[in-house]
Amino acid sequence: MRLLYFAWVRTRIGLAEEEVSPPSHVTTLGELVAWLGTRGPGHAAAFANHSALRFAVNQEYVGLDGKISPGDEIAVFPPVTGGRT
Amino acid sequence: MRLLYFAWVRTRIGLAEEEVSPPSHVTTLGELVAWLGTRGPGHAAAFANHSALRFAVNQEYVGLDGKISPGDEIAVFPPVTGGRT
Amino acid sequence: MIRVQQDDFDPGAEIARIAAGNTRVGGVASFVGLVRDMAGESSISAMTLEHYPGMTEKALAAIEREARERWPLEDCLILHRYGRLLPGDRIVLVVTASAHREAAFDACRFLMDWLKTKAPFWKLEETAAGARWVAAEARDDEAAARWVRE
Amino acid sequence: MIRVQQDDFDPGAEIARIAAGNTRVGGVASFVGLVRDMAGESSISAMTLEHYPGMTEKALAAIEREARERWPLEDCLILHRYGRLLPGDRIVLVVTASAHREAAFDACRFLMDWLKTKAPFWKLEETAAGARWVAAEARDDEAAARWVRE
Repeated sequence: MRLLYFAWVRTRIGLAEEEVSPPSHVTTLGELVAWLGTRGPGHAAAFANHSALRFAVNQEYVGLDGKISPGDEIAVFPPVTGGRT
Repeated sequence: MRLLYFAWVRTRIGLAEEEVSPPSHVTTLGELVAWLGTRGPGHAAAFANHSALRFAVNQEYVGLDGKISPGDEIAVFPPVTGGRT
Repeated sequence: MIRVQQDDFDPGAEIARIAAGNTRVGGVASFVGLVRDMAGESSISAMTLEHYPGMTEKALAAIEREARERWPLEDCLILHRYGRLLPGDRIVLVVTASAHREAAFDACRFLMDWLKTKAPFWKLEETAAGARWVAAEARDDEAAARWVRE
Repeated sequence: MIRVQQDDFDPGAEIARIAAGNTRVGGVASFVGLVRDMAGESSISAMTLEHYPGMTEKALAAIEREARERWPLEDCLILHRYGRLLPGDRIVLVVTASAHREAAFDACRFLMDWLKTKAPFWKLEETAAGARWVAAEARDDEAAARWVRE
């Protein structure tokens, strides 16, 4: 399962992407995020507040209850910022 | 008093402008238009329907009750047509 | 700024100029009006824009002042052509620059709506059936009325 | 059409291209977003736009499809840059072409509003106090929400 991190999620974790193999009981994004939070202090900090995060599975926005599969490309990032204009 | 005609008012009268000296009892645009309508068949046709006309006195929109003076530049034209876009 | 001219214009040059050197500008909205080849069922071969020199400039300047009073614009341009134009030719350009996109969009649309009902331009369309003066459209009055403040 | 690129673009060329040879087009609305030198009280020296390659293109294409379903557009362009930009640099261009100005204006604004909340871009601002990720704005969500259909 390929994970991609963007913006401050990326800088907090210190990785732009990583390949992970979560245990088989991890079947939703919410479960994945909980599991990822145990991988280290950077991960714990990045995943502490779910409400500050957005997710995409195979490049489509998905909520925390979204199902995930081993071959998926999963992205975690803050709300998008078209910015101040 | 200088009169300017635009669009179909101009083509119907057959003049782009003319200098006129209306009688002294003509003091409003409405009175002027009534008087102008007697100047010939083209004028009569152009001024027959007041509601189809708009007026400017010294380049400012004015209604039929607007006052006029001998030195004024008075324009008569259809409603403006920014057009179909 | 307002300009009334017979010659064509370059929208890209005007858009670039309006923001040039002003880094307070966050958004530039613009609108280019073009001569279409159809009006209802009729094919248009050309269109002549008549205007009232002198009053046109005054009316456009008044519309610009109104927009600047209503929105925080860094700059604004109204450019309108007159004379005989062919399908595909540019007629009008409105450009608005502001720190924020809402002001730029609102002012740009306001300027176009008011322009259409307040600037002394009249269109003569040439069709296979002859030339005809375009009638005012209720739709344009309604669009302009949206901006009337109580 | 959508384009995601690091390089600058030429708004005038894109505006001209979108109407070229299509005399059904009566109006071209456009918006150019630029890097401002201020964000609130802070002076900005540069801004880096990070995006999600692949998903960005998908999201922009979906936004374009939505606009084309809602309005009768002759053509439409969304062009977004990424990478490090300086104050005054162009960031984004949206151009819409339609027979009528209402559709062109509405679609242009819709595209900008949805872009700001749906396209996966993140802004890192560089200020004297260091670099910081720009937070999402409730105002942008509200602007996008205007276009949600029941």
